[in-house]
Amino acid sequence: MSNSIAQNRSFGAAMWDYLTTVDHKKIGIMYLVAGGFFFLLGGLEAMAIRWQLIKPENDFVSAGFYNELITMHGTTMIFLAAMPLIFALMNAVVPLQIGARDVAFPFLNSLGFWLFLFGGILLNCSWFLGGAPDAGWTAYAPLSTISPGEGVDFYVLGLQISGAGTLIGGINFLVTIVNMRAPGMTYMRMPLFTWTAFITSTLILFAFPALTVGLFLMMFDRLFGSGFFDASMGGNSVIWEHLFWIFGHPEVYILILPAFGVFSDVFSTFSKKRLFGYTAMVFATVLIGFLGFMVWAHHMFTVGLGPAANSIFAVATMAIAVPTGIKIFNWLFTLWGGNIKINSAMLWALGFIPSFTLGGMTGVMLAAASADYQYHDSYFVVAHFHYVIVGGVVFGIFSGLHYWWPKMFGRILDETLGKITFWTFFVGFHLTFFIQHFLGLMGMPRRYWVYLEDQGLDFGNLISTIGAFFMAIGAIVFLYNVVITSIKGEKAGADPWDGRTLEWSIPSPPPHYNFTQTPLVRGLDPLWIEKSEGRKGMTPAEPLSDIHMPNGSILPFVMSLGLFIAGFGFIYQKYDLAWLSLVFIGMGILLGSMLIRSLKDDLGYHIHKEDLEKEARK
Amino acid sequence: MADKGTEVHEELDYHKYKKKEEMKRQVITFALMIVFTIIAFGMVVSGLDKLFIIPIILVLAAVQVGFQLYYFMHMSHKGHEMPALMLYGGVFIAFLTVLTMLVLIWW
Amino acid sequence: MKGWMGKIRTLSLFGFMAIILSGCGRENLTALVPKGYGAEESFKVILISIAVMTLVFIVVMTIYTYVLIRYRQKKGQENMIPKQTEGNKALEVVWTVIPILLLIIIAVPTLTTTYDLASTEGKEDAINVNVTGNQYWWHFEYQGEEIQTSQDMYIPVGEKIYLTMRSGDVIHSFWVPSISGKMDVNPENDNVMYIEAYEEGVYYGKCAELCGESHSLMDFKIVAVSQEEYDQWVTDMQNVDPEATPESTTAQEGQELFANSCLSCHAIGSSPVAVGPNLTNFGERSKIAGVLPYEKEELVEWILDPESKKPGNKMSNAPYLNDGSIGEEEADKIADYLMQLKPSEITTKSAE
Amino acid sequence: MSEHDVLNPKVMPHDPERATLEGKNKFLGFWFFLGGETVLFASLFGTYLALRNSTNGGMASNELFGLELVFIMTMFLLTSSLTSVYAMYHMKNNDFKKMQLWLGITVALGFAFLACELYEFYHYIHEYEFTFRSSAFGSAFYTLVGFHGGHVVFGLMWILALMFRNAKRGLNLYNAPKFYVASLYWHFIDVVWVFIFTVVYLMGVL
Ligand code: HEA
Ligand code: HEA
Ligand code: HEC
Ligand code: CUA
Ligand SMILES: [Cu+2]
Repeated sequence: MSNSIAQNRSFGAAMWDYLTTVDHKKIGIMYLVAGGFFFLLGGLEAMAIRWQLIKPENDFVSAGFYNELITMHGTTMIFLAAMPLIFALMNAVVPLQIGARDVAFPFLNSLGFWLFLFGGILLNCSWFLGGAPDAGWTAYAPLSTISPGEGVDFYVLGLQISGAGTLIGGINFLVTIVNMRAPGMTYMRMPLFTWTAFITSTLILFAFPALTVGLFLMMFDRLFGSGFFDASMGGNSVIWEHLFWIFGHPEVYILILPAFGVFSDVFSTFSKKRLFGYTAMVFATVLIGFLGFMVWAHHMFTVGLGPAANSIFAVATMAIAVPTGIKIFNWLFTLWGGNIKINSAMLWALGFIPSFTLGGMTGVMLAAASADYQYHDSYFVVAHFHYVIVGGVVFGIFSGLHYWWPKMFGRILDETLGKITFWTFFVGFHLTFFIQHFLGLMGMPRRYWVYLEDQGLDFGNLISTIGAFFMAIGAIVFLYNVVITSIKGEKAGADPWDGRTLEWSIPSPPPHYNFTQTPLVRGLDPLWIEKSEGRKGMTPAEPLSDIHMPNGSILPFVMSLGLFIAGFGFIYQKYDLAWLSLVFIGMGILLGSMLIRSLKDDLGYHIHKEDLEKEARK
Repeated sequence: MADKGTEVHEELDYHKYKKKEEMKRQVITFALMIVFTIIAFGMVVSGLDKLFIIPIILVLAAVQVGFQLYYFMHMSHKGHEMPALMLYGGVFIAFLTVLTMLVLIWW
Repeated sequence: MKGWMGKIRTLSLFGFMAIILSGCGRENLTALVPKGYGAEESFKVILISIAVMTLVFIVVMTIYTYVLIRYRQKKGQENMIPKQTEGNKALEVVWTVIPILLLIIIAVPTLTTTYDLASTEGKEDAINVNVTGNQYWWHFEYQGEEIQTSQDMYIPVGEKIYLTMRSGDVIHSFWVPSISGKMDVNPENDNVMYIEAYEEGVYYGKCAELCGESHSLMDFKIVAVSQEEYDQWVTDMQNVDPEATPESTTAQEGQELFANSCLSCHAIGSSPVAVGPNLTNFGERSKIAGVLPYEKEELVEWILDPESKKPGNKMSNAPYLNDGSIGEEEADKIADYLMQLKPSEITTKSAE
Repeated sequence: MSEHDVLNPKVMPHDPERATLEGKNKFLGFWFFLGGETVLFASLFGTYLALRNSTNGGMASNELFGLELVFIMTMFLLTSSLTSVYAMYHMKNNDFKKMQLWLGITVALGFAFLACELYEFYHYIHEYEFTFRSSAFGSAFYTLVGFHGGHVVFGLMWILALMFRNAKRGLNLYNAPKFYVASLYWHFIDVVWVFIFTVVYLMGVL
């Protein structure tokens, strides 16, 4: 388990190590790899979408396949790429930023990862088993409930499983941040990234249960003959829309808030200034989270809820512009008067400001209910959300990766390649999505497999497709950068950026117990404080003593596998009840593992003081 | 902790006493909950007007839940600030959800 | 590289603006050139919000560009430590209050138009049409007029027409960008909206809610004609003789074939929503099945293989497609029959 | 705190469930989980309320529900809440035997509740042919009440597993949080039931 054993190990041992690890840093890396893979997959789907739309009435893909593509693109990007990549950063960084040796629930942390991964794999199995889900990532009933085949069943079960993983991950971060902070790390001294992780986890806690219920109802409708969304049985499809968006809107803030946190840390580090208006930033984050729960019906302005509901939700939605604006201006004033160093991490952050502001502005335009009657379900909306998601979340992830790559892997990503990535992606991004605002207003609804000739939509779509390929080039350069860096990248010291927060006070990559001695935090930007007072690193809050560490376990993997198996059983029992045996086997594995977990004491182990001293001397 | 044995012991006695006190309150709470339940069922059986009964039984339910949370689940005790925050967060969203489903589904 | 991004941004913005202004899309489709009440009201709000947003964007970009030029690290100053400012109360207030005011500017017209567009005042006295969305075609029933049509909806110019909409299967959304914003068509609730066209014309309507494979092909038309022409149309449609014998013999044969193979799903003459569109005035359609050019060859191809034209459409289940009873020849005759179904003088041409 | 102290504490602190960091984490994490569960059940309640009149021509709630059984079930569950409070009381006093006893009673009451519920469902299905598939109302009813029932089943299994696992070795700082958290779960089940009997049954017969 300890580092010395880990050094010269075979491939099998390394695999086993990752399968059983409960170390948040390794889990972070696994999230990164898995999320990165799904990002490429989702990107590939996006490329197929754009290729189909390059000219009017194109027949690159069939209508049914196109619907599968958009559904899987949206679902994959949101649930299997963006969220896991954010979890990757949170896992890699949050415990370090609060001076913790580990997360609160290492076992559950690992379980969360495996559930996400197996859920994602289950969902993608649909490609090979008769067709992917095809009712849009929003899966509106009754289209989704009557969709033939098993595609939507895979959607329901895949998301259910990976959603459970996300919920578990969220609770883990909440408790970690509440309970595991180092001495002196008060709430109002936490780095903004940790704050946003905290609020995001809260949103996860309250938003995902609505999705869980929605997915259960849909599963019952599709697989067990209930009638929640079936008008002919007295059901009502609007219920699904509400449940989905009660989850779905907070979900978009779940995605963006950690990106905001990344930018806050990056801006202040590379301007060599403390974050301007820290308190206001925290307050704005909380407010966005809170308001985020009261606006979901802005996705439903055209559903027919009536003018009163539309008005209330329109105003509530617009209100979110205020705290977001507070953030934008505080970032600008963090830069103001700073000593701004522009490298790759900073480029992504700087590119974010105009891009996201544009996306937010179209967001406010969408919030005007009577104008949304025109925008809704048109390419204007597609443009809006790619501006905020790509220009906000994806830029944030790239920024965070460039920023924390040295901490995670001990090597610095190549700057030149980093800049090439940024510029191709940035230009491609605006080319692709800016014009879509106009396409939408010119009468192009979204989720259109083809648009007709002679409707004035050809040129815009062509531009859009060209832009998408620039993004692909950017993504490929980034991949190349990762490979090159891991082969012969520059080795990083503990603090390559002249950082301000605790993660930069320990070696890169950190030892598996993170902090040899828990640091004593004396204010905001603790490392900066120590450095500006002439000290090299943090003052420890405790004498060197034994460190308690959790044991690894294969159970999270096994439990997730169990659910994965049961998922197939649930889906195929609609054809033949014999498949129910898979449900029993899968659930048996799950419950059996849970039983083992609760019956077997798991008290962890200790790293002895002497070993720590030995390591320190090395 | 171990070397402070006697101190802990006294403290323990004090806490035992406090817990006894608390237990008494728990039983009273329980009795009240039973009474509330009986009132709720009784009112429904009595056949009074719907619009009169429904608010009352809902309030009774809410109070009962308060009892559960504050007495049985000790939410008033120290160290429950975060739990209370998160629970009320959940209650708030729960409220919005139920309200929505009541007024924004059929038209 | 200073401020490049800003420049590129503004440049591309203007570039795109130029392209767009040269044509805001097809004029009977685009929402940018409103030709009806709903579209106009929405467009007003769109313009107000664009104005406010442009202002916000300029402010943000100005500060941004200034900061990047002014405070970019200079050579030899790598280790300069700037002043660590905590924040600024006055500024905080400014950028909280001003956005609130700006939002109020957007919110007020938003709320008034939202209520206005939802109003049902005068609905009883107006023309009421029941709209049914089906995978992947539209049905229109003129209340109290005994007129039912599909695909093309005729309306008089300058009148509010109230639509009561419901879906026969999954959710659709009724959208005629240049006349009015959209409204969903749900299977369990009736949604009401009104449309009013200012000018005569054939306006393109689209289904805006994913409803299956041919969602992108679920087009319809709003044919706005003058009041007199509309009245004429109503009279003509009310006097249709569904059994009228066509003039040419091929068409007569076609009529017979049609009765055998097609009437199970299609109707001629006013009849409630069925499996397939009502074909009473098929001879006056602007498109076949909403999207195909109105040509005989297309129609024959459609009859012989609807699936290839509109994937997943319900006509692909037609029994005749499997029993081989309709070949090219028969289809040709049916086409002749269908294309002469012109009960009214008033056609899509009248709208131009 | 060393392993030895955790498993064989020399003195039980007065809040054994929160004496170790692991215990504190568990305690907090579980409360948070309950916050999420609140939203979960709210979504189910909301769905039920939206669909309770959608009987599709089948049985309606006031033709269906009887109050006697529900009253008895309520009493079982309320009482089990009190007995689990007793169990925690004895846990805090470090009296393992009594704790096990009261937990045992809790479990027994839980099973009684469950038996009634199963009988009720059986009754509806066989007497009235009112099933999950009868109507949207049927789907919503069985889903809401069934989810609660599922929680009861899980809670029972959980408490039983803890009781058996620790029967021999008694209370320590490692398992005290587990017992405590399980009892919280049990209370939460009761909280949900209070709303079920009020909203589903009492309002249903009105
Ligand atoms: C990361 C994701 C993300 C983020 C952050 C946002 C942010 C916002 N979104 Fe967006 N949205 C999505 C992701 C996101 N959205 C997605 C995925 C969809 C489509 C889902 C689907 O249908 O598939 C969607 C759809 C969507 C709709 C529904 C459109 C429709 O379907 O008809 C609406 C409507 O109100 C909306 C509004 C907003 C608003 C007001 C914000 C605000 O938070 C923006 C706030 C930011 C700013 C305003 C800019 C900065 C502020 C200033 C510089 C201050 C000054 C500003 C003013 C005075 C205005 N969004
Ligand atoms: C996190 C969210 C996210 C992200 C990052 C993206 C990224 C992109 N999306 Fe996104 N998109 C959604 C979320 C997202 N999307 C959602 C939710 C929908 C709605 C779905 C629905 O309607 O239900 C949608 C819908 C959507 C549409 C509308 C489809 C329609 O309505 O018909 C389009 C069309 O242009 C599009 C394009 C793109 C493009 C070009 C990118 C690009 O930014 C992608 C960039 C990435 C790459 C370019 C990677 C490329 C890599 C390679 C090519 C190498 C491949 C190699 C290997 C696999 C080894 N998306
Ligand atoms: C199984 C039912 C069914 C049968 C039988 C059927 N149709 Fe159709 N038809 C449809 C449906 C459904 C549509 C709408 C397709 C769409 O646009 O999605 C349609 C559309 C059409 C259209 C285009 C309508 C328009 O308004 O533009 C024509 C023309 C047509 N059918 C002709 C025929 C002919 C001719 C036959 C017999 C040879 C026939 N149909 C038999 C179901 C049927
Ligand atoms: Cu009908 Cu899309
Ligand atoms: Cu939203």
